[in-house]
Amino acid sequence: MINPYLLFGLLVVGAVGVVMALPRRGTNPQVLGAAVAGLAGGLLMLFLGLKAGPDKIPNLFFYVFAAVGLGGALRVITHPRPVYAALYFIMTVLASAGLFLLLSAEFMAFALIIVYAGAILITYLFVIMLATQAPEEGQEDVLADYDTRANEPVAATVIGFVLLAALTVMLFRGTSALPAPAKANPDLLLADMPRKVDRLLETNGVMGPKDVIDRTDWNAGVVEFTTAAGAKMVLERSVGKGGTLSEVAADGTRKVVRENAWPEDLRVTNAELLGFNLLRDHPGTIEIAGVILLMAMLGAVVLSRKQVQIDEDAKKARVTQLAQADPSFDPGSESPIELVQQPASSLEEAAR
Amino acid sequence: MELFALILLPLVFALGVVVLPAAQSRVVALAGMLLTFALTLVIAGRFDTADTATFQFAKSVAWLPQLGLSLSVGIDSISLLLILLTGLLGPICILASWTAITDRIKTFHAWMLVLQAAMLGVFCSRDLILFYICFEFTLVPMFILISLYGSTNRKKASIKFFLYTFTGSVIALAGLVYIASQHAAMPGRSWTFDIAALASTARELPLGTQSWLLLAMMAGFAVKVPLFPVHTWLPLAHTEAPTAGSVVLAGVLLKLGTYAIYRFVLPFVPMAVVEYAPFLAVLCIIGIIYGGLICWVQTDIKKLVAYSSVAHLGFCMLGMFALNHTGIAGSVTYMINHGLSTGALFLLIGMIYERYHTRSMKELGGLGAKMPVWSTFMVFFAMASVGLPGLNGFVSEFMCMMGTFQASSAWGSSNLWGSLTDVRPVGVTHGNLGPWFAIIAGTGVIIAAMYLLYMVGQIVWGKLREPAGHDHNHHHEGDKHAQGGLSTDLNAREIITLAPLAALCFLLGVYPTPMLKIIETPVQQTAALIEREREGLPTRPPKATPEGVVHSNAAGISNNAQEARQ
Amino acid sequence: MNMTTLTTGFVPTLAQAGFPEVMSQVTLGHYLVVAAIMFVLGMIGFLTRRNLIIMFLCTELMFQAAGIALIAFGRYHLDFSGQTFVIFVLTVAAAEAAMALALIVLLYRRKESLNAEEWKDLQG
Amino acid sequence: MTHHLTMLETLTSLAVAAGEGHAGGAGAMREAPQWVLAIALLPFAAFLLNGVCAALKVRNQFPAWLTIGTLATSFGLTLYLFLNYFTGADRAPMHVHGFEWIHFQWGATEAQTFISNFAFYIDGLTCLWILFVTGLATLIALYSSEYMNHDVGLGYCRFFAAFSLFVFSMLVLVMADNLLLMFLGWEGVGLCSYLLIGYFYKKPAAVAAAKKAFIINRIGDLGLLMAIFSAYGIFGTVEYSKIFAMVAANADGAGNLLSVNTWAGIVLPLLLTAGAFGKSAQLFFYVWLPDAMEGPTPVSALIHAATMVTAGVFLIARLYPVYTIDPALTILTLVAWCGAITAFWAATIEMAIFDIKRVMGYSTISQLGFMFAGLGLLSPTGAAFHTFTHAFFKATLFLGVGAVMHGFGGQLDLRRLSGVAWMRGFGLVGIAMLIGSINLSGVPFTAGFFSKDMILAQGFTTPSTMIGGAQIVAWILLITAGMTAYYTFRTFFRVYTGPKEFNPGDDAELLDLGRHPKGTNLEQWHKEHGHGHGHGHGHDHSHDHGHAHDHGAGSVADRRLQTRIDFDPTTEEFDPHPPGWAMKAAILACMLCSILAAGLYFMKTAGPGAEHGGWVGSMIHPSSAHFASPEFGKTATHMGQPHEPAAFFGQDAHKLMYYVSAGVGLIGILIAAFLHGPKGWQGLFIGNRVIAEKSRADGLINLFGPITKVARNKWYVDEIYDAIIVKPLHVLSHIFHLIDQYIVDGIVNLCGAIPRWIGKALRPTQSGEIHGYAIGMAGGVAVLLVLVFVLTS
Repeated sequence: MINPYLLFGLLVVGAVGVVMALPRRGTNPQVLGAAVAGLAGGLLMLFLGLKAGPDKIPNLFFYVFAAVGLGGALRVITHPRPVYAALYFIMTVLASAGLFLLLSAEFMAFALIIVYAGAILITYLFVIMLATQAPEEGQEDVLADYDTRANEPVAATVIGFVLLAALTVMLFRGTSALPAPAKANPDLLLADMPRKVDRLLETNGVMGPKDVIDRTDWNAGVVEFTTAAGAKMVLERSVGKGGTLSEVAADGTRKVVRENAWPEDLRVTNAELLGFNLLRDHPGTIEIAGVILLMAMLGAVVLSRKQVQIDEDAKKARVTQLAQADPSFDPGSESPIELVQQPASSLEEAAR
Repeated sequence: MELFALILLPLVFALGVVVLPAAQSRVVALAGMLLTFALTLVIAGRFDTADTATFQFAKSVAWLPQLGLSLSVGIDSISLLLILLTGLLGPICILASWTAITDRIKTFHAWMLVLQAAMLGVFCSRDLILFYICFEFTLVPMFILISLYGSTNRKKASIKFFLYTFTGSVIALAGLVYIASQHAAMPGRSWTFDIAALASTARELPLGTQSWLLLAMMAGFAVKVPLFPVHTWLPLAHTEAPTAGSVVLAGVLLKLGTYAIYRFVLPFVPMAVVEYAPFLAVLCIIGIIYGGLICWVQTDIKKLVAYSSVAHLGFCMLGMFALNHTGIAGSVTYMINHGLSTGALFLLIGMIYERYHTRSMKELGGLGAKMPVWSTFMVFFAMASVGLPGLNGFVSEFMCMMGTFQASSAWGSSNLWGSLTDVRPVGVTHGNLGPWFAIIAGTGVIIAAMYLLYMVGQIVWGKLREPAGHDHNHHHEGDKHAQGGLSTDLNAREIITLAPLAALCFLLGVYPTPMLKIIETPVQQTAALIEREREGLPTRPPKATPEGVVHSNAAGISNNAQEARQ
Repeated sequence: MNMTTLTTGFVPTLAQAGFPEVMSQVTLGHYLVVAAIMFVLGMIGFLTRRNLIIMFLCTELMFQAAGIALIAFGRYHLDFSGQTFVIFVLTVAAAEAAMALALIVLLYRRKESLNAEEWKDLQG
Repeated sequence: MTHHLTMLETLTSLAVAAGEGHAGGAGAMREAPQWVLAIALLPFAAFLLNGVCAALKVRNQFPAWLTIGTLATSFGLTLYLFLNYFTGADRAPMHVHGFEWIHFQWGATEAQTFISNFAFYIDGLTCLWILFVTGLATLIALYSSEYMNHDVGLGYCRFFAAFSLFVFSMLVLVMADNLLLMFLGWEGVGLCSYLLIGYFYKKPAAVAAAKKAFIINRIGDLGLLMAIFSAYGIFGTVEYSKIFAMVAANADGAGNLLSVNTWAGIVLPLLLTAGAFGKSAQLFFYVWLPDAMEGPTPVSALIHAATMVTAGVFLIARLYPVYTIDPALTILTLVAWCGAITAFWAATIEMAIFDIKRVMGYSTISQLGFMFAGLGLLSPTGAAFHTFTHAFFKATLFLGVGAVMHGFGGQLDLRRLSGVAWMRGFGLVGIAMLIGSINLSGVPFTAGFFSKDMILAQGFTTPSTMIGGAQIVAWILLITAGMTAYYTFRTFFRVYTGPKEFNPGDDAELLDLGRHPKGTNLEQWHKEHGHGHGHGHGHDHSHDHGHAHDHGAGSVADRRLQTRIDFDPTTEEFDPHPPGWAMKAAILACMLCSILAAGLYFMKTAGPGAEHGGWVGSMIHPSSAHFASPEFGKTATHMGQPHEPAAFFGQDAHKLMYYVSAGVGLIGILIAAFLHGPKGWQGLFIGNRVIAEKSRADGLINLFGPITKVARNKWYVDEIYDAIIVKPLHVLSHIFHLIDQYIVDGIVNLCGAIPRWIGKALRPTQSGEIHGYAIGMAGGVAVLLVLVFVLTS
């Protein structure tokens, strides 16, 4: 879509920015790197938008969410402190949820926020806290060595951006070759939801509680029903704005009873479509997902119950540490058993 | 059905060994082996000797019909002989390990039974894949027998044995499957692994293809035999294997290779065999002389006998590649005879090893005075191995060499038979070998005498030498306990293990005619088949593309065309 | 609530309740670029960071990217299987989080460190 | 069988139609009664029963009597066979069928069969052989029953089992009706020879000698085996009767002319000759026979003098028709020359050595040379006659020597013994030795004289056009005859006559004569065998009853050793141990036979051929040995025909040869008497020896200098073989072993090692650092994608 040389140039700049942003000892131009990377990303988006033209340019919110999401992602991978990384990740998740909304995936958007931001990330935070040494009183909070140094930043970034270059070029090429989607009528699905139809028609006063639906044609948007009194009624969406409700005489002539009678809700929502897709079209998926979750739960229980023998090295380190802290500490008196930590029952709950 | 029963019976008993307590393993395994042997005898008894070339007791159960796989069994007289040999050696092996195997008894006996089943399966199968599965499956039990029950260097030996033979057979499988694919590609034919069907397909292939197939198959089977340059796993495996393992290895497992060559190489790629017979024969002869001379400088008895197998199997293969009836029949009888005599030699060595825990001829010698019964058997089997007329080894060795001697097309020409002889002498066949091959191979007979008498001279004759710490004055009391109550000379159990072999060695030496008669028809057919191909050979290159292949190509093109239209 | 505005103009509206309209290939490309960048960032993070927890966060990041791409494609094709797949991904991510975090806690108890390089002995 | 017979008949009729001058061999066959099989099978039964005895640990002389009885029955049957079937006018070969041994059909046509039955073909030649084989075997079994007494309960059963097996094999060898069955007997006698030479298996020398005998025999056997293959290739059969018929018809199985076929005319007999020379210790194959003297003396007498070693002679005589295929008689010429050279060669060695048993051994080689020369000089009758007489007189000599060994504690050095014949109980031995010696020397009117004379005379009468240099061969033989007389009587005069003197203890001097086996360490040899065993016959002498040196403890062997070590000839008294009745009876019988054999020369029987060669001639004439092919028959009028008296110094060679050979023999004896004879009449009044050790010959030894030493060491042939064949082969074997370990197996290991090296090279990538793996994976994906990108754009 955009000139490949421009694209590659931007990617190189972005890569330089990411390398700079990654944590390292000594002079740490993280901010500058982030700025460079952000600049590259922004320019890329700009060029993309410009190239797209006014009729195909995405919603404005797309840019907002993309910027927030990618910025958060960059921070996740560059922030030396795990807690902050996790919090930035929540930001990314929220931004993704926004993108999902833009993509008409409301259910997924909220599910993402609830499951990811609500449950998984909280578990992460718990674990981060469990697995981080609390700073001693009066001591400076010292970052662990492994958090302050990135591992092979240049190689990883180069590989990543080569991959990115290949991906973007290919997706530009691929998207333009995609076949145009065939739009189906989602309302056909209403045939599978007779009770929803009944309910909606009744609550909107189109049908009485004793009325019986005779025939529906969701393709054409026609509902025929017989009232308790025995009159034949026809509800047609296709005729007039908002649909008309007519009474059909015995000779076939119709008399409009009510304009604008088609209930606003008498259509299929995205969530319903998703539900049908999930449960009717892919029932195996949900089974497999269930099994996976069950196994994960069992696994987490088993793992966290495991008695762990602390390494000899770690034990020594712990003993010397304790001895330094407490001069009365006798290495012989303390049973090594105590060094073995009890299973963390909180983990299991967190896993659920 | 009998043959399926034959294959399953040892497996059932193997299961029994696994389930029952270890104390009963030996008895159960022995019972299983004896029953299997009895069943082989029953089958032999019901075998129609008037029709030895047909595969009798044939039974085929569809397995994966889509791929043309079937559990297809059937035996001709050659399979029958080898089945009998396998059946006989089974109980002997169990008896031979009666006191030698003391720990992990269950494992040992269960695997012995599984091995028995696999070996019987090889000889019974008429389906290529069933054959191959059984052929390869013999490796697993053998690997376990060597690596768990072998002597000091067992790990290396077992791994080498396994990898070496396995690598070879995978190449052979590739060749065989290629034939099957060629078969499937022919018009009107579908995938099948029926050996007879594949044989006729393979024979239609051009010489060049056949040569490659020969190479592939020999890569697998020659390693198993083992032929000269690919023999080095054998001495190692033999030396390290437990007695029963050595016996089975020498007695039956090596025969899998020769049997496969008889079953596959000769009828599948006759043109290529005819073409390369001299080359293969030279390898055999090198094996005979080279293996024999190496035997001569061994100090380890077991290694000596192991290398002697290289030399002996060289004779066996030489006869096979003579490609005439005499040679092939000699080769088939050699399989049986070598199994009996060399198996017995390994048993004898095992008995010594059990008593003295050494195999070195430097430490051990002059046992003639101390163990007269053992020594008698030793001399007897050594002589059978040397090929003394009147014992079994001679018949087959003689036939192999005579087949080689006969197999010379040059015999009708002036350079060999005198300038004026224009009609071929009566006693010769077509072939590319001839007297020189026989004479040079014949030096192997002398070398065999040299090394076997050297061995006998070292351990049977001479002054008594026993390993240090084996004080023979106090031997009787002191060692009773240490050696599980083994007597100085052989005990009744050991004599029982040896006696049937000795009796057969003698019987097959004195009266081999029934055995020769029973294998006559199938071997004649094989020889005639090769003869037909040989006659076709000179005119072969012009029609290098046989009709079948042409058809298949044409069919392939039309298929493509059809697809294109669709 | 006008569905056409979403794709035709630079209009600051969020999603709509009704069944979506057809999306252009160019718009799809935008989403995919974002997904690709996020994926690569996650990958770079996985490759460069030594902290086991951050490495796992990075894998989650890659999951996110995959999810965006899937949903975008589903949106383009007007097929909800994309979302179904994201549900599956979400499930796997949750399961993975449970297992992986339990393992991380175990590992941390052994070595008192979250450094992935401490565990190179696991190579076997 | 009917089928075979019809085929035979066809071939025979073919032969009759084509053949003129066809004397015998393929004439009409007689069917022999089935009991003839028992002649060979009885000894086999004895073998099995002896095996049972061994298994039952029989501790008495039962095995011996069992063997003697069986062999005597066998001899009786043979005699019956001879009297009933080979005394009349019909001397056609007999045939008896046992069972099918090796049978197979190797081609589609009926003719493409291989048939080798356990069946016997008995003609005069066979009959002659089985007569002396069974007869001598019975006598020697009787002798052994006493001789081997010291091993009762130990190796007694083993000895007689092997002995019986030997007789069986020998009978199969001579009676077989086809080449392959003959080969069974051929190898069988080799095996028994191996077992019996190595009878004293604790003695390294015996074991080595046994091994050597077997292996050298095997070299010849290979030739024989190849000959069988060739014969089958040419004739399409291995059965004698068919082969003879085809040779008679001068056509091979396919109808090709035989006489122009070089393979049939030259190669086949050459291969046969190789087999014959191996078994009969001719030419360069002879080395095993002297060493074979390590066996017990009865074995030497039976196997290594009378029977087994004559198998080669038998082979050539049996297949004489094959030798006559070639009109030029190339191979027979070769046989004649080789025989003569061997005879002379062995005689030179004999004159130098001091070991009386080995003198006999070499003399056997020498006499076998005479027999081969006889065959080569176209006198199979002479060869057969000499074989026959030699069997008896050499057996007599050996048994005599055995009695001496038995009596004098294994003493064999002729410088340590003197006047044995005058000692108490040894009188018969002395007479027997005298009879044997005059036979061997060819003193007129002895059997040996006539048989040797037959060969010599034939040598001078055979035209050089047929056998190239026949006269030179005859001259060599004549000289050898003189030498034979000398060395025979040298032994006789030294050992049996003169002052009574004996020295049972050996010193180590003999060891220097090269008597220790090849390949053993001399030091160790001394240690193991002590003084008393130094000469290598320690076990033979040593049964201890009647000796005062029984220490009563340990095994017999130990006792023996004690005896020898403790015995000091200067201070202790030694009782010579005279032979008992059984040994005496056997010696007496052999002696009588060798005297009576002379009469056979004059015996005229009904059959043809008796005019030349007497009884033996009448046996040989109708047999295959006297066969003449049509081509050959035209020129060889002397075979069975009254021939032109050939000139020998202008006289009839046959008549003159009586005198010449008698003269040469007598001169030899006189020289022996002069050099070695004792003073007085015992030394024919020309000797002057007074003690055992010194004689006039000592001076002669100095005169000849190194030649005697070299001759005494058998011309170092063993050493030469060792240096040019055994050692290099051994080195080669070691090299092969190294090649196998390091090159052949090395390549295999290399193939196994390459993946390992690659793995080692790649190992750092598997550091266990997850980042490494992840980078690798991501990089791989990136590279793949770029590749796809590049390839698709």
